[in-house]
Amino acid sequence: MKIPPFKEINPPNKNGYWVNKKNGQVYGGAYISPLLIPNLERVEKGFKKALKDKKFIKGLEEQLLNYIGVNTPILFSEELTDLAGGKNKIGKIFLKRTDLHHDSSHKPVNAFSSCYFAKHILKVKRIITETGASMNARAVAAACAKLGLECEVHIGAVDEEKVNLNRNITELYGAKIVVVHDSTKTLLPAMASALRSWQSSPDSMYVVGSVAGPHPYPQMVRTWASIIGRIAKKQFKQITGGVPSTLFAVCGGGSNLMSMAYPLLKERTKIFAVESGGDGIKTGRHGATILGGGKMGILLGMKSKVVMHSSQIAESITEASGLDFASCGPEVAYLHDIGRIKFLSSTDLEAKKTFLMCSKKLGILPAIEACYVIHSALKEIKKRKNPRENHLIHLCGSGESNVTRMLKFKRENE
Amino acid sequence: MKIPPFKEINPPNKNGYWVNKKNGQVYGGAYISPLLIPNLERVEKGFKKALKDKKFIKGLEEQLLNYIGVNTPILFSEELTDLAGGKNKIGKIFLKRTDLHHDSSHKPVNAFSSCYFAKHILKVKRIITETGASMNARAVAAACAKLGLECEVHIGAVDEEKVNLNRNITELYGAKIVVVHDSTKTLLPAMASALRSWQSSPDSMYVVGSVAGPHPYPQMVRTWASIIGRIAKKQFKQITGGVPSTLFAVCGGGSNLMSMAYPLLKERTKIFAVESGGDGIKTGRHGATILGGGKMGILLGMKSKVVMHSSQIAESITEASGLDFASCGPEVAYLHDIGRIKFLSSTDLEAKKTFLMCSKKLGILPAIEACYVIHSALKEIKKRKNPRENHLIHLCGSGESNVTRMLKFKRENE
Amino acid sequence: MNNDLKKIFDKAKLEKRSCLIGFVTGIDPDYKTSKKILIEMSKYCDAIEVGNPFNTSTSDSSIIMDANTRALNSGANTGKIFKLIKEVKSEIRKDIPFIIMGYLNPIYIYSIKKFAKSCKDSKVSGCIVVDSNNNAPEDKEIFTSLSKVNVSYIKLIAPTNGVSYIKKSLLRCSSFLYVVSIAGTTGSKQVNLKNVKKSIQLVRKVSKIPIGVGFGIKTKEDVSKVSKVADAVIVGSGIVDIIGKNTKNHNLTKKIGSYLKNLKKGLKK
Amino acid sequence: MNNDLKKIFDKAKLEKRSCLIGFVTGIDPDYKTSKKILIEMSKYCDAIEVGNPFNTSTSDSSIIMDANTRALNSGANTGKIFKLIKEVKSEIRKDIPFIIMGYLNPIYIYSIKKFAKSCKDSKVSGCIVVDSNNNAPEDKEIFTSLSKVNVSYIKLIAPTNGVSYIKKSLLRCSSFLYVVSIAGTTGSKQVNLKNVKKSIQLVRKVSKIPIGVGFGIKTKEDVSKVSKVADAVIVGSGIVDIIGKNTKNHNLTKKIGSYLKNLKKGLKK
Ligand SMILES: Cc1ncc(COP(=O)(O)O)c(C=O)c1O
Ligand SMILES: Cc1ncc(COP(=O)(O)O)c(C=O)c1O
Repeated sequence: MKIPPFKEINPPNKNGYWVNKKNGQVYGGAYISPLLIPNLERVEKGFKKALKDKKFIKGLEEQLLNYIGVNTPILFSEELTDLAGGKNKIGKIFLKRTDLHHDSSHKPVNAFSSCYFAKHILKVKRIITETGASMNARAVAAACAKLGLECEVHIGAVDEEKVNLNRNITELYGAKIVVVHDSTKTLLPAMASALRSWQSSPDSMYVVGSVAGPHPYPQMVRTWASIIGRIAKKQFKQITGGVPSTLFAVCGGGSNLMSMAYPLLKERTKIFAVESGGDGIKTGRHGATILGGGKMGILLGMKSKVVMHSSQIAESITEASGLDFASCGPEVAYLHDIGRIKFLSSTDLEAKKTFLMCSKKLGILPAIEACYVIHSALKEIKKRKNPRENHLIHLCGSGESNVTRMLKFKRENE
Repeated sequence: MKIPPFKEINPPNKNGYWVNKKNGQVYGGAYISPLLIPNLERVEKGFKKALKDKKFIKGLEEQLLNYIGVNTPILFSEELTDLAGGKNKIGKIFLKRTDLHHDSSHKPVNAFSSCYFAKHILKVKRIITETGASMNARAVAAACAKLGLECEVHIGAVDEEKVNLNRNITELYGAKIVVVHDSTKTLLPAMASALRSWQSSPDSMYVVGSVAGPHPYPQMVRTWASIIGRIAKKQFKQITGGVPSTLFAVCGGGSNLMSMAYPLLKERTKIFAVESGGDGIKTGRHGATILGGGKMGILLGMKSKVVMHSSQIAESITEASGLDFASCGPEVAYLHDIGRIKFLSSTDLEAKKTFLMCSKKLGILPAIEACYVIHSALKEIKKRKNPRENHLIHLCGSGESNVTRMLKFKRENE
Repeated sequence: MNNDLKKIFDKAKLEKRSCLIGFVTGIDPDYKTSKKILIEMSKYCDAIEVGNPFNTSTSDSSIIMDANTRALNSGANTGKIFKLIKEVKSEIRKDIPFIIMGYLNPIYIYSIKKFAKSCKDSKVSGCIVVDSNNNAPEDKEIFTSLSKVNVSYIKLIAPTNGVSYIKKSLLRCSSFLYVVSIAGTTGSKQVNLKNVKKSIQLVRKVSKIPIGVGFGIKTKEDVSKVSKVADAVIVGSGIVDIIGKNTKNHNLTKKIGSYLKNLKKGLKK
Repeated sequence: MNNDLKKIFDKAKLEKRSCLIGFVTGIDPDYKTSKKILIEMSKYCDAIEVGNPFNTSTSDSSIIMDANTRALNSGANTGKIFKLIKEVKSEIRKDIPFIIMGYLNPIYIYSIKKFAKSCKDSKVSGCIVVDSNNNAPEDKEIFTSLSKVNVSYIKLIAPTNGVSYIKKSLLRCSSFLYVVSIAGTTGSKQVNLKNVKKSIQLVRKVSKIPIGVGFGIKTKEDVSKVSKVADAVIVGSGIVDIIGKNTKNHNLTKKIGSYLKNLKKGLKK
């Protein structure tokens, strides 16, 4: 597999901002205390160096191919195509099978790349990351195990108590789990705790699990993750002769969305991001940033769309722990605001029903996160009614860690 | 990916026996009540037809590539190579990453192929299989969901009570779970129950999860499964320029072993099968058929090596539920007896330690089954001390369903 | 053909009825009780089938599997089954033939030759091996070895088997052919008379061998229906079910006796 | 430079001591108590830093995060913080400058221009924004807006920041420069004097601006050591910790008073 090389086609400016030329609105930047300035400067310098380092890129790609297994198939889904109305009505629906990655989601691609970068370019020996019971910690812990790096995962005491598959796997991979008892004992204090840890140990690197955080993280994470989309674009050309007519991806922070969308930004592909509508956006209990009334705000080192109560960051409410984030990456917000990415949403109930449908009809156990996108994609594709289109849905993870809750839901609904 | 076509290079005779020419010993056959004769004849006839049906093979391969994801990478494991003494001492160790398959083991390849065969060649609408808390039921249930077949899984009441990940996923895939309350309420009565169900419904097909059972199952299952090895052989040639010097695979029934070994039978590759030594073979509490004193016997429709107490089939004792089988496939027993496959064993404790080691050092969570082979392979490779060799280990599954037990083991041993 | 078995069919023919063959697993629930049961059965049955328990049987119903488990827990093995039959035979009428029914593995491990010799020593008249197969080398060996000691090899056929399979089976079958009445398993469902008739028609086209019918025959009515078309009616799960439900009951043998007594009423042609 | 702030440094210089600046989160644990605490603090401190709580702070220790949570649960927001300061100021000596410390988002959402106006209205003398960055457009806007109303913008620098960063920060910094004494977070570890000295040396090479040192200063001994090298000593977690442990205690303000009284003894040069 020859991997199409990375090309920067949507760079932020030198201060890490994407600028909406129509109104001057900026997205991104680095809003951090001076304590972190040197750490970020090191990462930024290293990142620029890494992109030019052919040996580094070759070594990284080799591991992504053979360790993470990034060359996953694109499956023509006859079942989804039929559900949307059939080939003759809506064209064909394809699934990018990121669920088949090592550690079962798109997350390991950025996690491994970041850790490989930390080891070979920054020459650090220790990785810090945080988690809210999601896939990122597991993926980072695996990468650290493989690369012989120490791994420190910060997790809120409340999240930690909900013993779950990914948390336990993180421990098996040898990560040191720092339980955070501050404030709400959930994701946000865990992040603060992780950043504090990074402030006091410049000999380590902080890994962000999505295209969020201070510059250069949003750019760097989507650059690492874009290998998924670069391969997918090539595969799609081989299968269909062209680029996808539409691309659908779920959006929490935006890493799985950008991994696929980035290489298609300059193509004629219509790009749809799907947010978690929780109990329904109108109820106010949701996980949708763009469609849920998110406004420009500044958090976790970046300027982006954020859902807030007055000036405080809102709690997001969603069945999918991977979408439990009241903001989205700055590049994503920018691409929405300039009209390049359209947003849709599905409710938790729709996602849960889609989970059962996929298990039963597709023989695939999608991550609950991916169920939001499948639901919205089917709805949108039905509306488009164009038999000449080829649709691509990012199946960004596998649902092993959702089994207990989903089985309960199934039994309650039968 | 062009898949190397299947060629029959070790056929059984027309009655389904492999014959040891040195002493006339036969392996295989079909030892079943006349009630099943027509069912088996249908399968046998269909199997011959399927192999010649180019459209069938093409359709099957497409699904195996894109749904099961059979084109998994081969990873050069620097970590294992170093553990065995380093490149300059022992050559290189590679891992075939079958753990990256859909549903996380080699099992889905046979499971899907068998169900695809049942649907398109036998034209049946219903699949019957049995399980002892292992991967096979999950894989069969997935295939049935995808192919729109009914699926009936027989499971002993004792096994069913141990609620576990794979059992729950099987239910999510929509399989009908038949709980068997007969006799010991474990795997064997579940098998009897499944076979009875097949006897009374000739409109269904029985799927066997390993290279065992009455003719033509052992031949058919290894034929379907061999696509793994055919691809691996081609990949290995691309990577190293030749065939593996050694091949290591774990052996319960023998399906993951044969999947890799079959295409190499006529090559100069040394083939090693690894059995579960349980508490130690000498203790009598083990899961080893060949090394554990198995003798020729007749069970579950086949003649093969079996561990017995007088004439009753012994209970096998092993940490790995996938190796919990007191026999092995007839072709495997034959290949051992003619000297083509050498056998090794690891104890449960060695396997469990290997699980922790792989998690911590390789960033890989192997199925506990695969830990037996990794342990024995390292030992054997160290002994061989040949820097010109390229070793291939079949990493036949991922360990998500082992996490709870292994984390307990880790915590107790720290 | 084994003489004892021939005689029961001859006798029944004269009496214008079919034979009653009773089946139980040997040494179920234990050696002593099993002996009593077999002695009781001998009062009503023309022949007795004794199951040699196997823990990995693939064609047995729950009822029989549980019986196998009870027997094995009481220490049953092939040698003891022979001992049991020998002892029972010494205490009952000489002319009641005993048939051993079981799976191949216990015989194969015991050794087929030794098995034939034990049959002779214990005066076993016939032998049924559920999972033997006409194409298996062991099948031929069993047939040859039993023939040498004048023990009948009795073959099973199913309603789903065609003529060629039946013909092949008949080549190694003596005394009678065992027609499985349902496409299910012992004890699992009701007797399917349509299937039975179809099978018997097929057999009759190629052979005059007596035909026994078993699987799913439990009531007097079942017996009566089957007696009209077959030479022997084989009742197993019905009896074993009584054992399973009365392992600790003093009246166990009596219950079996009265059950069989009632069944006998249905044997008339 | 804000005049009130200038005065305290001038006065301290004359008295051959450094200034004491006390920090608490505003409206912690509630509005009324917070007001009492601030009034009590005004008796001992040369200036008072009031934290504007933010629920997604990234640079705060557990102690401050808990204070933020308490304040938010008591209904704290930017407007109320201004109201609190205004009220407190009306009840204490006019010349004690107040500084608002916080994160950018609350200011950004409140609107930077309105924030500057509120500072003026409430007679706030200075402002610290932990996560503002010299390159951010908002940083420039804050500086400009505050300058217009004669409110000082106070910049943080860390021991790990180099000269070029310090120079850039000084361009937008007035009244004093805040040197973070440890490469950790507020309250988390002990003051690191070596780091502080290194930072001060760097600053002194390019500027004569007064230097305040904070983070990790808790005891009289800490105050004493830092006073030798800095123009102001900033104490936060030490006070907030007392609040956290005594939210229901009637003597809370007294405890804070005697804590500060003791610290004051360490201010001598
Ligand atoms: C499977 C899966 N999909 C999606 C997400 C959301 O992250 P992002 O929006 O960055 O892709 C997560 C986060 O954990 C995830 O695990
Ligand atoms: C991962 C894995 N490996 C190995 C086995 C053993 O089966 P076989 O010996 O047929 O490969 C199993 C059976 O469930 C399995 O799940």
